[in-house]
Amino acid sequence: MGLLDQQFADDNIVITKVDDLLNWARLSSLWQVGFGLACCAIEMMATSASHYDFDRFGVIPRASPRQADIIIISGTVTLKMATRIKRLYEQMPDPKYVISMGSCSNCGGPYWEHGYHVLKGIDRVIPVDVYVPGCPPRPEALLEGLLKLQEKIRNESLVKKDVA
Amino acid sequence: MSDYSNLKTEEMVLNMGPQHPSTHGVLRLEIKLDGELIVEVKPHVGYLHRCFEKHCEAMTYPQIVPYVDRMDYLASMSNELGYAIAVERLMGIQVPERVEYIRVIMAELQRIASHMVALGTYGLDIGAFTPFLYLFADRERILSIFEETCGARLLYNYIWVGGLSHDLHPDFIRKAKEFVTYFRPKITELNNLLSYNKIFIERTANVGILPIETAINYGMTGPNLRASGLKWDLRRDDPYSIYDKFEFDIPVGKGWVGTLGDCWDRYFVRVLEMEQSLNILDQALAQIPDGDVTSAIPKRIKPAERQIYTRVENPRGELGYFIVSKGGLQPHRVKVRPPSFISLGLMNELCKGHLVADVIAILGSIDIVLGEVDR
Amino acid sequence: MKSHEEIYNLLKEKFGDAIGQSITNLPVESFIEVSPLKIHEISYFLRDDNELLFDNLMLLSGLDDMNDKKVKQEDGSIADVPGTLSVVYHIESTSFRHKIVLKCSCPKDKPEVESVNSIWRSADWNEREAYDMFGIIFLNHPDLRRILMPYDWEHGFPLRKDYKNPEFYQGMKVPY
Amino acid sequence: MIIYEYLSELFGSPVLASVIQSLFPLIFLIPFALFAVWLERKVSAFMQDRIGPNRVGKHGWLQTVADILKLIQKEDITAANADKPLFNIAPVLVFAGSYLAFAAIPFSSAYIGSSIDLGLLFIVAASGFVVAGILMGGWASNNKYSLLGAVRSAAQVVSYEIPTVLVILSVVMLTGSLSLYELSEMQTSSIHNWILFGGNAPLLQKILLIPFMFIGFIILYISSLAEVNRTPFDIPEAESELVAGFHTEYSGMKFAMFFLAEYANMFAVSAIVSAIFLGGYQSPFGYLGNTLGLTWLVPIEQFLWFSAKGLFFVFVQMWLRWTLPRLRVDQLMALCWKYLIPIAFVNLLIIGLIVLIKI
Repeated sequence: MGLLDQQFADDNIVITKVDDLLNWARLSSLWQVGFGLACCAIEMMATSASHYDFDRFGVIPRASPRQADIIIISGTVTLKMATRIKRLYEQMPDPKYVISMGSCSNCGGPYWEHGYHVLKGIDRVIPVDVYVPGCPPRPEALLEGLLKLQEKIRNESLVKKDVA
Repeated sequence: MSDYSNLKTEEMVLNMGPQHPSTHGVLRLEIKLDGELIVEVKPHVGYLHRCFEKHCEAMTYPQIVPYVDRMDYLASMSNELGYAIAVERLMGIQVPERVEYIRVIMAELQRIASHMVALGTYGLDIGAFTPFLYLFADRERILSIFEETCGARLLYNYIWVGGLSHDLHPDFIRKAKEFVTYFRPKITELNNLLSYNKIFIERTANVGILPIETAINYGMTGPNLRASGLKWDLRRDDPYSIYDKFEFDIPVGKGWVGTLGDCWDRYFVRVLEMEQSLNILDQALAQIPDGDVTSAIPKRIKPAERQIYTRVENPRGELGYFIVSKGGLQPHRVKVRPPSFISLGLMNELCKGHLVADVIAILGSIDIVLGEVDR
Repeated sequence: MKSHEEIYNLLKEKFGDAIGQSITNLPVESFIEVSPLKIHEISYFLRDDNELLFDNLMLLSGLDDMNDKKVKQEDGSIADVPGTLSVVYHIESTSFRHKIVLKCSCPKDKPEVESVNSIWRSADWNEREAYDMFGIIFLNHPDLRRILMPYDWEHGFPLRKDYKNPEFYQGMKVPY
Repeated sequence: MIIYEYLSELFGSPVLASVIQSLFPLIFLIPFALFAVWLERKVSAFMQDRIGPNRVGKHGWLQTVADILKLIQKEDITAANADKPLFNIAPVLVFAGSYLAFAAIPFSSAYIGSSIDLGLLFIVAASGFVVAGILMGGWASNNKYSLLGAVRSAAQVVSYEIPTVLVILSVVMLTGSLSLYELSEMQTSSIHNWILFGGNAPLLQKILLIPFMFIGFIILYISSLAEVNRTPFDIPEAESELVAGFHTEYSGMKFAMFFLAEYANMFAVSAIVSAIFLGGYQSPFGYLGNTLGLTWLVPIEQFLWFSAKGLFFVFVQMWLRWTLPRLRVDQLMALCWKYLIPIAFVNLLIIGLIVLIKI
């Protein structure tokens, strides 16, 4: 989360307005790490390609994780890769978001039983914001996942919430 | 003149991947550099090892088909075709003619779709962004044709052992014909936009030259081998399905703009192959007979104790299945010969003495799919 | 173009005992059994003989024969006799268009096979994979490391039939 | 010019006037950079059969605003092994370098940051600042991709400055002035007075000059592309090879500085090209203000003309970027040293001769 997030104790009109502005900026400019794992990566590429055009939502692929806001785990995560993904995630600057795309990264997918080298769900390694089901999910499904993420960001606040 | 030969320099190790924009997936290349010159390239694979072969040993024969899809995810149909043929030969099943035709049509459409991705991403590697998107937009057309019949965009589970999961959609033939007429001029457009671009030729001609002896010794197959000048296509040289019924050319590299077997040759052979696939599609779509597509699917697949190696021409080369049966419902062992895996082993040989930028050009030109390399 | 029998006879003549049986009773694919420590020499002959010219190693695959036996010994106890691991070579000639299948088996407790890397370079990664999956040691291989599994994988060779998956790897839970 | 005099009269102090005047380009630059980034995305989208950003504002025109607002919020990461002071200075230096160039660019006859006589030389020198910044950033990041990108960039910019200077020299021989203001004033009244068409030389000389001026113009434009690291010369940040080149390790606002500097630079070189060859702020057809008798309108028209010319070249840069592949580093150097520099030299000689003959 960002520097200011949940740093304010009480709610007021200024904060709410600033909230709205900052959230709007965050959700309209989600730059993605240009990073594909497996089959889903092809669908992710198709989503950024002309037909579905991810750029409409302000999503552009950045090659360097330092300049990205969102990482789409698009495919099977293996044990060998999991440590690298974790590192990649740690290299991204806050606030950062994760979309887990496809059954494999949700829970191991078709490899859940005999996959001796498959991590059964990326959420064992990094926190996930939105899960997109499917094997592979259609581009429309990924777009829906993105909209869900935007919805989530829209409700973020600078105000510290009472846990009680 | 001063002598710089005994000047002390240090080699630098550059680590490319597993997250890198142009390693085509999760490949890691450990590149030893002298300045920008490459001393050694060590590919590290296995970041996508999904235990395909272990799964095969635990699944029954029909259950393996979806896993086969996910191996070379850019050419699922071709993978399924190879697997189906392997098991059919193991069992001695004859499939109806309509099934054979549909399989060939699917495989050739898939070959075009796969080459589109290969060529598009190759342009991307060289720095041309736009051809990639044009090709992807055209690829959507093939995918929607597939989708109408199979219900999936990428991984189809359509070609089953002994037949197909179901018959074609009534619109399929018309749409496929439309696509063939639509796509022919697009190849010329691609050539004008990318293939004959001066900068593109500069970048790819005379880079990563692969002599034919090396290519055979390293087990290169498919377009990569043909670009080096050997007319070797399993559709001709080890015929399967009904490819002997069709007229088509086998394009081979000629060193059009540089040396025989350079990156541009490998690129251009793929372009020409798309044209040939269109020719096959033309003929197959015109001749396709009526019939039942599910009649030959066996109730239970339980081959006797035997083994078989069959191979088909995948978009990326020779895709082989080595199946050992011990007489059970599950295979004892399925070993795949993935063309990309073998091609990738050649990286070091091809890259030595080139510049960093050429690694990308070479890697793109041998066209690998990591799902298949690691399985 | 030579048939399976002709090649078998040629090999038998040249190498004698190193060549085992020719298994042809299988209806689909025949193969020749060869000695694992002679495979390099045999391959060399196969590739460079003017009448054979097997220049393309299509596939090199490891195989767990799953023939572990439990043998009842004289004192009544049951002893495990470890089975064999095999390496199967599918070779073809691009000029003569003939193919041959070789198979060499080695015992599980000493799985050593000669490397053919210097003959067909495509064997390099295939042999590494066979080592990775089955633990077959290829003698004289220049760089025999794991290839698909992580380099620090210490839990055995996954495609062996008796492989057990570990609970954790680097703090990550492996089973579902 | 007029603005400066007005300001110093208003505040009674030339120092204060200078300070205020120096902020003017910033007022132009930041909206321009925001607009250019949006334009780039829209242009690329239309070239690629896409729509481009369209969720924020009409046609997504707020997209870059959102981007910048987001980048401000981002965590500022400095890698553990980075050289921190250098790492922090680099983006500022790069931005300052590209901003510095704006000091000598005449936006209109009423406004030029500093109408020094050595304007052209100053701009060439100022672009060296950018190289220093890039090299610093690349080195300080302690990342191999950054280092490679920075070294490539330094080699590239230094090499391509030679043909640039040679072309500028040939223009200077014709005009006898290094001041961009004077250069622009010389190309006044109509299109045939543009230096591209031989400036205000006598007719016969002019006809002789035109082909060589065109060669000079093309060389200058190519080198200007290389100096701002745009495709096909974008090897310092070649995405498919070097991840993001020298700014691989930069995040948040520091990255935004590089981003802004890139687009500012794009405009700067386009402005210089148009000032040298295409009449700068001069209108090709004469001014509406003069016809209507409203003299205050003229500088504004000039400013619009200047922006339009600059934007046109910026658009061409984008057009090239989304059409062409990129060169390799050695080919880039070969292009410069083997083709551009010799041609520029010969061109310089011929133009010199033509000017000397004085037909």
